[in-house]
Amino acid sequence: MSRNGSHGHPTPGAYVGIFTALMLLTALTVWAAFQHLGIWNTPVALAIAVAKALLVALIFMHLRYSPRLTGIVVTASVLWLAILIVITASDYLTRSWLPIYGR
Amino acid sequence: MELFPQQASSFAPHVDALYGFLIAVTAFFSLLIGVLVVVFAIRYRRRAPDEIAAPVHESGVLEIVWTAIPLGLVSVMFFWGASVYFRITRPPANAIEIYVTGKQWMWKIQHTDGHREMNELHVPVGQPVRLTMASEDVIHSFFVPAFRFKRDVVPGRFSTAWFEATRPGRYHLFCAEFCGTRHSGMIGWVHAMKPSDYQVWLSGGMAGETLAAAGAKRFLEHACNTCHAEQAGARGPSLIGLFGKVVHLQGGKTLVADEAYIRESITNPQAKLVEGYPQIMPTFQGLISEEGLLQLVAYIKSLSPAPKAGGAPPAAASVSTERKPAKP
Amino acid sequence: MSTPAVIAPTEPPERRVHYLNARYGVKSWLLTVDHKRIAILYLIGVTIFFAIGGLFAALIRLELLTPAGDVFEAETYNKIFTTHGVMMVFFFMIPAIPGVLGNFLIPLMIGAKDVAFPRLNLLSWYLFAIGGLTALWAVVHGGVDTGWTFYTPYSTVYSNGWVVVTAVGIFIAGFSSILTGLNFLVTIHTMRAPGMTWMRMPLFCWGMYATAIIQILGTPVIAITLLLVAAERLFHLGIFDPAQGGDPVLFQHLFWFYSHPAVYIMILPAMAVISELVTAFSRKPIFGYKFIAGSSVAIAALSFLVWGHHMFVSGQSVYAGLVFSALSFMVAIPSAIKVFNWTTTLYRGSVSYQTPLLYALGFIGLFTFGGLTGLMLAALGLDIHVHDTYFIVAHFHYIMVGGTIMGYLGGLHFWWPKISGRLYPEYWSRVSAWVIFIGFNLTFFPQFIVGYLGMPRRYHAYPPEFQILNVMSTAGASILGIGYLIPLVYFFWSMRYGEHAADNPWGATGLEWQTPSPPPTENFPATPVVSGKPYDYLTAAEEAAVV
Amino acid sequence: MSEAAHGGAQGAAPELQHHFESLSAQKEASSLGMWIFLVTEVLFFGGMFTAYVVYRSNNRAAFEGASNLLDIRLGAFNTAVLILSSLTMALAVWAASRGKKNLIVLFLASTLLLGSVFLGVKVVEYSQKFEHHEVPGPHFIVPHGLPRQSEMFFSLYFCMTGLHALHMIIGIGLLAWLIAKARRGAFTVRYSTPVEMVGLYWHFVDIVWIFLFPLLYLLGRHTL
Repeated sequence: MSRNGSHGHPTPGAYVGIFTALMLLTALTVWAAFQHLGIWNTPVALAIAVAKALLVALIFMHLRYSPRLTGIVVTASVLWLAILIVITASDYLTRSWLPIYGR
Repeated sequence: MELFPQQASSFAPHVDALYGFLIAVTAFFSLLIGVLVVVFAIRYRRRAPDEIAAPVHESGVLEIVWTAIPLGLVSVMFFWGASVYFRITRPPANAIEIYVTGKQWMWKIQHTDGHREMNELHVPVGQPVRLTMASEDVIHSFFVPAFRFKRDVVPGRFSTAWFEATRPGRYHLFCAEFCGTRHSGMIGWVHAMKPSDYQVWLSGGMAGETLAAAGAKRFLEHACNTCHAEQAGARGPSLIGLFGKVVHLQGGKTLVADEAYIRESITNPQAKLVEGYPQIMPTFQGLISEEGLLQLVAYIKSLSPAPKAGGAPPAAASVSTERKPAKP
Repeated sequence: MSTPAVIAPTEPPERRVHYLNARYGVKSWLLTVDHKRIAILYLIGVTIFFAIGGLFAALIRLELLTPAGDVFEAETYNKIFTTHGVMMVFFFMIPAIPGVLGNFLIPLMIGAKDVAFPRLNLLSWYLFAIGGLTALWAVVHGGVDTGWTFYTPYSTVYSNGWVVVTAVGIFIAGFSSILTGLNFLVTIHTMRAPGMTWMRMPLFCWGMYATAIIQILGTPVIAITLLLVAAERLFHLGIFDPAQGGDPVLFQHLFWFYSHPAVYIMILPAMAVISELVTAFSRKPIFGYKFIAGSSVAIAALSFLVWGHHMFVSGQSVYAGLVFSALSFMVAIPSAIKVFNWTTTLYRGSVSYQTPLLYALGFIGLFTFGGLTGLMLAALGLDIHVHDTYFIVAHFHYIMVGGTIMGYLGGLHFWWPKISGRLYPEYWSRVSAWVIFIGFNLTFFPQFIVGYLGMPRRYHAYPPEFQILNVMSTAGASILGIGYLIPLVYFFWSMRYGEHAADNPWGATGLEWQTPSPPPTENFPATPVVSGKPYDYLTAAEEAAVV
Repeated sequence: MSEAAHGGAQGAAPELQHHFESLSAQKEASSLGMWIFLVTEVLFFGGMFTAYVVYRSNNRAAFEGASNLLDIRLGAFNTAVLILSSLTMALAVWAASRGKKNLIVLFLASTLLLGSVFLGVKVVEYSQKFEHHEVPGPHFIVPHGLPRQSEMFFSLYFCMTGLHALHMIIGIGLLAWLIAKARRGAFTVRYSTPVEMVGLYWHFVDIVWIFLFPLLYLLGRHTL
């Protein structure tokens, strides 16, 4: 990582730009929360949160300028979190499929 | 000394056949590896202190072969195991209903005709038996080794499972999930009886009021009837003929009313609201015992238009209280 | 693998400065940041916890000698098996091989001066010790009776034991495990000597790498789960309490998300040791290096997808059960690959039956058998019957005792000359290996039978027809206990009276054998440079001949 | 996490520890170690997120109703505060990489201040919950018109935000330590690893909040 030195790292101006974007997204998500979007309220809120998290990770945390290994490490964490949540939730979602036993 | 438990249920031969296959596979590979290890160790023992072995060339083919063979074998095991599992998980439509409550540290059993037992369960052979089980405290597990039957009884929900005894006799009933100090005392007997003996047993003893009747009493006790009345304009949906029927929920979803739904509607009424009815029912969580819940369920089941379950003796009740499993 | 001549001529250890005699005094040990000394600290720690866990195992077997629960009260018995499980799983099995052999060997094997974060490494040991003492405190003050699995709502609402204190102890030890894994991952990634490419790395390091992945990804989940259990007990939160709308099965999901992979935290390091032993005592490159290395990582990844096979009768969805069953069978494949490759490594080798190899061969046999019985548990229909019976107990003891402890002892014997600079008595070590093998099988094989007959686990009293098998098991346990005492005695004995070990007493390859026994604090006089394949005995012999 | 400087004997860099070949290798190790630590943190919070997903899907009405009892203005304000603190933290790292001592102290101190504001608001929110008997446990009173399962929402709310707040407190401690070091001029163009590592930690805590805010405060608002 240090081999890159601080080459290509964002300037303070870029940081302020990202900050502005994060604030706008926060405002957007609050606004969207009050709209009747049907089943889309939750996906929209989560999508905005993911976008904000990506901005923080990629720019503030310099993930974009880091070695590939760091990216793999981060991907692994997200993947394993997904395994935990998705497989556990799949048990609950499929319990009622078979009407008798799995309740 | 016995190596295998008795086979006393319709599952037992299937489970044991699978076990036999797996024992054969285990024995074969354990012996194969054991013999190879010993033979290689002796045949290629070091003969001089500074001896160096000639390298053996690696073989991709060999690696593929010993990846593929286990893969094939475990596929067979998976499908075999799953098919036995499906047999165990699907109760047939003509099962007798028996209600079980586990609590530290005893099994309480209620038959639909009102017979109650403690740590003993009498069932006829040759007749599927469906258990609806609830726990008053911690997780228990209803385990009858001779039937190869086991099911956790998790508090806060009904656990249902079934078996069919095939051989008359007296068999161990264990609690298999650690449930506290006297876990090993939470044991009893299952008596599998010839149908004729079973009828004798049923007619003897003092069966009190039927389970459905007990449920009807509780229904009044908790004043359920003030809202769930039968006339039009009642504040709550009618329960007549509810069981096994399709229910339309708010938000457009539907489900089939089963034991789990009835239980949830009593303990957590807001979870699934019936279309067209306001959110006014209070929760009865903690106000009704698990046995009481089972009685209420039995009562509501007895209100369904199909031949009644409640009052009839189990042998007759078995005919059709069971709805057909609704496919998702 | 060969290195340029970097080795100082061997002198008797008393006259040479090495890591053991570089500094003296309690402080020099308790504040050390030398990975080798920290390994010794772990050795002391895990031995103590193993002894405690073993003592409680003896009490279990004593109670089960007779069907009536006549030795201890039921509650006492429940505390005994809980303590046995907690001590053995969290304070012996999980830290043993990574803590002792991993710490000692990883920097030596990859040609580094130390692990990446030496002070963090010391912190790991302290967290392990504090966690262990916390759990012990709970035992001394009345114990905990939930079983090591802490199933809710028993643990959160009904148990009267010291659940919170024990959970906090395990929580602390969990951080020890996380930091150890983190340290090893970073060490292996960033500290390898010049020329030590991934494909030249000893298989022990591959196994530890895979283990570290599990420690990193799994342990935090058990940490938060136990924290929630503690919070629920203290503040009546109801997250897992059905009376407040919680679901006890969710606890099982979270618990097994870690605790199933934790089984591989225990067995992968042992497999890693066996890979080293088999090749060293056959004097032959390991067969299928890439496949063994790859299977370690595959096991680590797959281990996270199979936890639901602990929950086939819990009321989990039938479909989830099917998926978990299928994935559980998949873990058998990389395990089988390892066993076949080890066996083939012996083929046309130059096999020497020294004690470490005896342990390795014992491991291969017992692990094969234990692993195959694991297939029975993955088979849905069969697991319904054997779940929560002694069949399970027998199966996981074949893996953990027959696998992990055999691997640990084999590795300890193999590297003991390097660790202590002394040789242990060969005769007694062989005797103990045989005693352990025989005692082990006599203890646990009958438990398969009694389990299939239907004896549930965690039973204080049991029906009389199971007594014969239980007596056999108790008899075996006595033999096993003696088998474990013998090495304890002669390892102590050898530290003072054992023969001085040569730098490479086994004629093995690997960087750790190219530095003096015991190694200097800096490990190598100069950073070694690695060229060539691992386990290249032919080249090593040719070079030795040239010298 | 960062292995801060301790007596490297081999001449040049006092920050270089004896077992590393070079400062860059040392920094690479620190950075990788910190990221791996954050992975464990993701899964640490992940256990609670799993519980949230499961219980929310089972008790949707209760969760939405209870969520609406939280003060969205305070939540949104805190989100803004935390994002601003992330900005100042990023600027502190930038200043450290340039060796601008006064700027480092300034930015670290603003980060610390903003973190304290966040915690102060959290104290206000918690005390409101206490007053309204919305803290789960024996004193919990089911809010009017809500299902009983709303208690589960508050259980998760307190566990998740409590653990997040604990991370903030640790972060503030780390910031105080960095400020003390920075004032002594410990960070130079060549060596500013501790600032970077604490920065990674601080941003991670920010990311956790970025998810907690919609999950806890927003997901029921459209039903109002």
